[in-house]
Amino acid sequence: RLAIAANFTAAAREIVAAFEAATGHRVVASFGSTGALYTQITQRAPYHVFLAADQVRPALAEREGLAVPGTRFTYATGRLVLFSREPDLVTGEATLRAGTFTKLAVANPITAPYGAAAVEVLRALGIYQTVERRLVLGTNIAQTYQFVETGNAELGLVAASQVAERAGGSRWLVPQSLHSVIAQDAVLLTIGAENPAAVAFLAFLRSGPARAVIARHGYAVAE
Amino acid sequence: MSGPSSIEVRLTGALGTFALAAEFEAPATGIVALVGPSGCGKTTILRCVAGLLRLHGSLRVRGEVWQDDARGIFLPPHARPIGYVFQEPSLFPHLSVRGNLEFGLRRVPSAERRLRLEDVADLLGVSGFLDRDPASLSGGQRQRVAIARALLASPRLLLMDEPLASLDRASKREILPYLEHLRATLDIPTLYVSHSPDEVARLADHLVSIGAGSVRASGPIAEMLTRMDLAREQGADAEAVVDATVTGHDAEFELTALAFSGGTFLVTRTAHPIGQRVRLRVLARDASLTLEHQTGTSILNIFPAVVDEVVTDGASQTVRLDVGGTPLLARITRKSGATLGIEPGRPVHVQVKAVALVD
Amino acid sequence: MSGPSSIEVRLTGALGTFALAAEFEAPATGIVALVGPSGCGKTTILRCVAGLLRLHGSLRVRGEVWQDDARGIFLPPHARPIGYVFQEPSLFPHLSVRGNLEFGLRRVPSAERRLRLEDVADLLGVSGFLDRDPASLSGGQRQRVAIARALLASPRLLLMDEPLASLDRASKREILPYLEHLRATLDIPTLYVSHSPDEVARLADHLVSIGAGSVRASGPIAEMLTRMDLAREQGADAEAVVDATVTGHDAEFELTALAFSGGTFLVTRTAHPIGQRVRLRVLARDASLTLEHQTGTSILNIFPAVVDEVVTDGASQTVRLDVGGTPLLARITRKSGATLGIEPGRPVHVQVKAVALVD
Amino acid sequence: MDDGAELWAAVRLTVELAVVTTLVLLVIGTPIAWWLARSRAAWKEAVAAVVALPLVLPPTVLGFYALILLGPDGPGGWVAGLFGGRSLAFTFEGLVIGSVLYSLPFVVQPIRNAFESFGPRPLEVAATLRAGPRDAFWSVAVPLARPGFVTGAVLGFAHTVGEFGVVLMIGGGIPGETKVLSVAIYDYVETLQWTKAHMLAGGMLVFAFAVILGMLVLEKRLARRLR
Amino acid sequence: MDDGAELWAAVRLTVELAVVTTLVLLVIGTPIAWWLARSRAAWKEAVAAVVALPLVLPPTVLGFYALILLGPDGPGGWVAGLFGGRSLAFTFEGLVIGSVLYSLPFVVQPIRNAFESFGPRPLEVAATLRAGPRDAFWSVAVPLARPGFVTGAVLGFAHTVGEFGVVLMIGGGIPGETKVLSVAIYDYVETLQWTKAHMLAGGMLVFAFAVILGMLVLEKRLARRLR
Ligand SMILES: Nc1ncnc2c1ncn2[C@@H]1O[C@H](COP(=O)(O)OP(=O)(O)OP(=O)(O)O)[C@@H](O)[C@H]1O
Ligand SMILES: Nc1ncnc2c1ncn2[C@@H]1O[C@H](COP(=O)(O)OP(=O)(O)OP(=O)(O)O)[C@@H](O)[C@H]1O
Ligand SMILES: [Mg+2]
Ligand SMILES: [Mg+2]
Repeated sequence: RLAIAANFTAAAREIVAAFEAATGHRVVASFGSTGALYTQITQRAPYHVFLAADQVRPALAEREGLAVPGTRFTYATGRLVLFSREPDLVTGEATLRAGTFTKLAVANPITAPYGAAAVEVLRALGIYQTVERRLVLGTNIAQTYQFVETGNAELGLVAASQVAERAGGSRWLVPQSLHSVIAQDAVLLTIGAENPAAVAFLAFLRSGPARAVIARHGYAVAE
Repeated sequence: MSGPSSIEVRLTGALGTFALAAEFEAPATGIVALVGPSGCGKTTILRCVAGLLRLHGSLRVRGEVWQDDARGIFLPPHARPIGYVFQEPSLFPHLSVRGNLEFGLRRVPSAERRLRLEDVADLLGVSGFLDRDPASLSGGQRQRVAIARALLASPRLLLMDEPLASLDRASKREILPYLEHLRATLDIPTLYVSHSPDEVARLADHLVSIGAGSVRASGPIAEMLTRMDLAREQGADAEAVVDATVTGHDAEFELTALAFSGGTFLVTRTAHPIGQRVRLRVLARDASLTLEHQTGTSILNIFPAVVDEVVTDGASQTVRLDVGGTPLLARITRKSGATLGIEPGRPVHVQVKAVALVD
Repeated sequence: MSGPSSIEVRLTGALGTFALAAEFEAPATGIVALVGPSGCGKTTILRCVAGLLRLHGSLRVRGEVWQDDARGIFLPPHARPIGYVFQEPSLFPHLSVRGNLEFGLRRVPSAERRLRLEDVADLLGVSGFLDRDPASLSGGQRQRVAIARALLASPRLLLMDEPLASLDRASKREILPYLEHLRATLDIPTLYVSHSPDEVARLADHLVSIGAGSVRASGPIAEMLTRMDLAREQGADAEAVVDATVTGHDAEFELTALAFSGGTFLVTRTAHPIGQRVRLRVLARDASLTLEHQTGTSILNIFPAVVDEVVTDGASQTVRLDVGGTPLLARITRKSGATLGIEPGRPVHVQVKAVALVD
Repeated sequence: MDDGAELWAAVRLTVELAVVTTLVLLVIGTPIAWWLARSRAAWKEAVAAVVALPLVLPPTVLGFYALILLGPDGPGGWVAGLFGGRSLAFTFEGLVIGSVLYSLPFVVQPIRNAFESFGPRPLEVAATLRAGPRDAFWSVAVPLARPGFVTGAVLGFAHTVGEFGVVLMIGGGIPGETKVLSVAIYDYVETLQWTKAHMLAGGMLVFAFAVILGMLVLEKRLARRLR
Repeated sequence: MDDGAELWAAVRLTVELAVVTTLVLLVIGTPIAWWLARSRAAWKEAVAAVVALPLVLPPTVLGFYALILLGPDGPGGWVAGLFGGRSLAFTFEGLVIGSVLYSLPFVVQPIRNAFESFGPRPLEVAATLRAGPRDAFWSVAVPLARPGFVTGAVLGFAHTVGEFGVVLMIGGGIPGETKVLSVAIYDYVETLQWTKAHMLAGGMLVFAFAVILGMLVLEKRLARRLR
């Protein structure tokens, strides 16, 4: 049984399908916000593997004895994209600097790693102060994207994975140098320690085919 | 009778399986009593007149058209200047007694108000609990509040559905004269549903008799009461009304003399001035017949009369008398009829044991 | 009178500003009438007897203790074998007429059921709309359903709060005999609130007169009716009841002879067998006095009597007569009294114009 | 597990959860509503307010507390222990408990109002016709309060179908066990599969519309039939 | 912006949103409830079911549709355009619209039931006392339906305070503008600051308890006073 961060859903489904086909194990995946999943895990939710959207909670799980020490690793690294559904709006860094938009959507920096990264980008560009009042915060990166996709915000700093398969619009892939790494960690949970399928899945996640899928979905894959 | 001082009702329609086809015309100057058995459609007619129910037909009150389906006219209830005392008191539970009384009063332009809250409340004996919650009132108290509320709406037509049914005699004795007084002074025509012959005889000027959804008979009260076909149904309760004039007062015995076409009634003293016209009510069972004028009897009112018509009904007979031009009814046993030889044309004396003054 | 065949009521308490202190004892064998002005506490007493309201005191019905605060006894209403006809019909709106009638019936063990739905429905004239919705009934129809419903609960004590107030005379004429019949055959004692003297005189065996929260007088009907203090208040409505025995029938004139201690009444023929005891009701205003026995009059019932007591009240006098041991009341004018020289001890003839058979 | 099967499981689970929750809501809510309507205790309004309180918390927060309550350290875990489990969370029973807690005010308040609306008279009449309190409750109070029950059921049902914060938190969205439709739609929306989300949402709306309309119409029919 | 000030802003916003939403709910819900109670149209139950439908959608999904509705492609954007904006999303007005949509059934159904409970008689009486339809509505129907209004207000208020899916979605969590308390608690829970979350939740509960109890008690008081 897997507990998977919602932003990884699409990629996860493909990987799960591939894993089931390859090994014959049956996998049940639950998706949710990392915070909610973690809370459930603290309440002994019957999850065996935890694919988080950050590094904090897997580490915390390890520390609290909820996860098997040493099984934690980064399975994907997120990339930020400045995206607008309008074809010519985003030209690059300059779009942000020009500041001719009314609303810029970012994820909540307090709860979402993508949000924290987005704020870092704005600070790095030195425009945080000027755009702060024009930010709208999505609870998570999915909502942030919805703000942009529905046109309520002209543009937003969203996950590259979200627009990977979307044609049209205009985008600028934010250089990784502008923000700290958005690493997503996976960990084997104590409950799943004895479950061979769980162990096998984590191994599969590191394998080539899985990494290919992850990359195709717009994530950077850690070395 | 048609025209500006009449009430014309012409209604047809059905409620479920009950079919109503009522048509009558009555003067819009006094009290029109609607009588008839339970479930015959009295309330239904009042509701139509109030505009709460819409059947087919037309309604005209004092020349104003309230409904005329042929012309597509239907005045909504709130635009009809009525006062309606429902069969059940139906007070507003969210308002105090005072709030209930003021509800209609407030909605009448002050120029058109004809009664003061305090007066009406006093007369109906509800001033003692103006600030109470209607739910805490007794049945009779609620009914009196409902009557007061309808009156305070200064209606130009009163609709009263058995307004006094739940009241004790003492209350009735206070309220009836007040209603009579209102009729006389304010000229509020009233459609009055009642099961009580006393009330009807006392109050009504016009009687509409209803049976199973249609009008059986309609006419002025004196005429209706002595119509033998109707009187027979009434049996012992048949009665007649006599219009008379006050001719004198006897201070010693506290009696009042009232002259009518057939003689002079002596009744318990009243406050009427000499010369005033009044109405008397004589129940058939209060009238007895003798061949001779008898003396040494406690009965004061004895008049020569001629038998007009006799209807036999089992052991009883209802006799219509011509008392100097005024019709009276007497109810006697068939045995007495045979013994005295009562038949049309026979001169007799009628002894009236009791007589009630109306108004 | 105390004991297994009596109803003992002893209640004190207050509803808001209204204080009740009622105490009376009545036989639990016939109909006990509660009379009194509007708002005097009649309904309150019935509610206490039903257990719907708890005031302080005790209640004992036929030897069973329903409430006794001294001993901490209070029987909940559903455990009291009563039938209650409320002042307002209060039918269940979610049930059909039949559903309403069956509600109480079903809850009585079949061994204890004393009436059949069909019979009661027929007698109360409600069989025509058993499947209708109560909301579609007329006021009188609803009331009749409520009476039928209470009867079908096979009560051992009936509580009726003005059950016939909203009914026309024709309905009353059908229902009253039925209630009398039930009283006679089923022996259901009844507390009966009524504003109608007719009903009271006709039905009641015992009268409890209530005034502003306390019992003014309580006693058997004959005694209560001729008590001069009470009769005086009644004025023209005072009356007496006479117990008599059927002695014969006259086929030709369809009359029935009823002997009592002072003579023989001739009344409209009844179906009673010879020898049966019946009750007659004589209104004071239906009795007139003569010095001589008069002939040639349509009045059949004339008896020698002796004046017992005279009370003057304005222009009128109420005269109590001793008619061979039976008290009767006559209401005459003061003028007649003076003319005839009416005073205690004076022998007279009493002419009874109308007499009503009770039962 | 393939998508279609998972969806079907979600549909089944949603219907089951909504139906069971609605029934439990009525069973629990009715006595509370009755007590609130009839009691003369001065503090009963405080109880009424408390019943409404779960509404005030954001669903995930409520879900969080529910989770603690149902989890191994709370009373739920103790109860689960009796049946050999370790927690009521992540079970269908847990979902029902959470949903009931959250939708209770929607059921209690309308039924209470309905109980209060007909006043004391019908129950008095019932008592004089030999109906004891329990009998009168079933034969008079409940039928007369029917509109309140329908409203309670409609709101409770709809809210349970739509709710997902609490359900997600308590249930964990385990396909076939605790993953209901609302969670499924949520997943679709979150993963930007909007066409699927639209279709699912449309299906849910149609289904819920049918059920709710059915309840409302049935009520009016019953009202006529029973008379 | 520091934490304390932000929290205060959230508190103020929550109260404002709940109060405004409740008022708007009553203003919009009352005519709908009145129509549902009085109309004889056969299809009115369908309207009643439609009013209940937003409940069936998970809040975030509803929020998503609301975003489309309020956004530049929907009518909301058109309205916003009139005032020089591009969208009603991320504004207080938008929050109110979303909350109203979502809580409408909680207000409409109880008020409708209340309007139906007193039957036609009081309005008939009012008409015979010269009260036109509008007058009778205010002077008779509304006071008699008071319990329904209170229930609607309590449920609408509590639900708006607690709701956060829709608000989160439409509001964009802008501190001081659209970030309400429920969103703040959510943030604390997500970032594992449970003590703060507990405190905030506790505070919300106490506040809501006071408001709801106040409404309920006031209603009973009023019931007595007005008589
Ligand atoms: N809460 C209250 N506050 C003050 N007075 C009250 C309250 N409740 C009842 N009363 C009074 O108690 C008295 C008794 O009422 P009850 O219903 O018993 O009268 P009743 O004899 O049945 O009158 P009716 O013939 O009019 O039905 C009434 O005067 C009524 O106003
Ligand atoms: N929906 C319905 N289906 C069938 N009959 C109906 C319906 N509604 C009313 N009625 C009948 O219409 C008739 C007239 O009722 P209405 O209330 O006018 O009588 P009423 O003369 O006022 O009688 P009461 O003196 O008993 O008050 C009654 O017989 C009643 O049963
Ligand atoms: Mg009627
Ligand atoms: Mg009474």
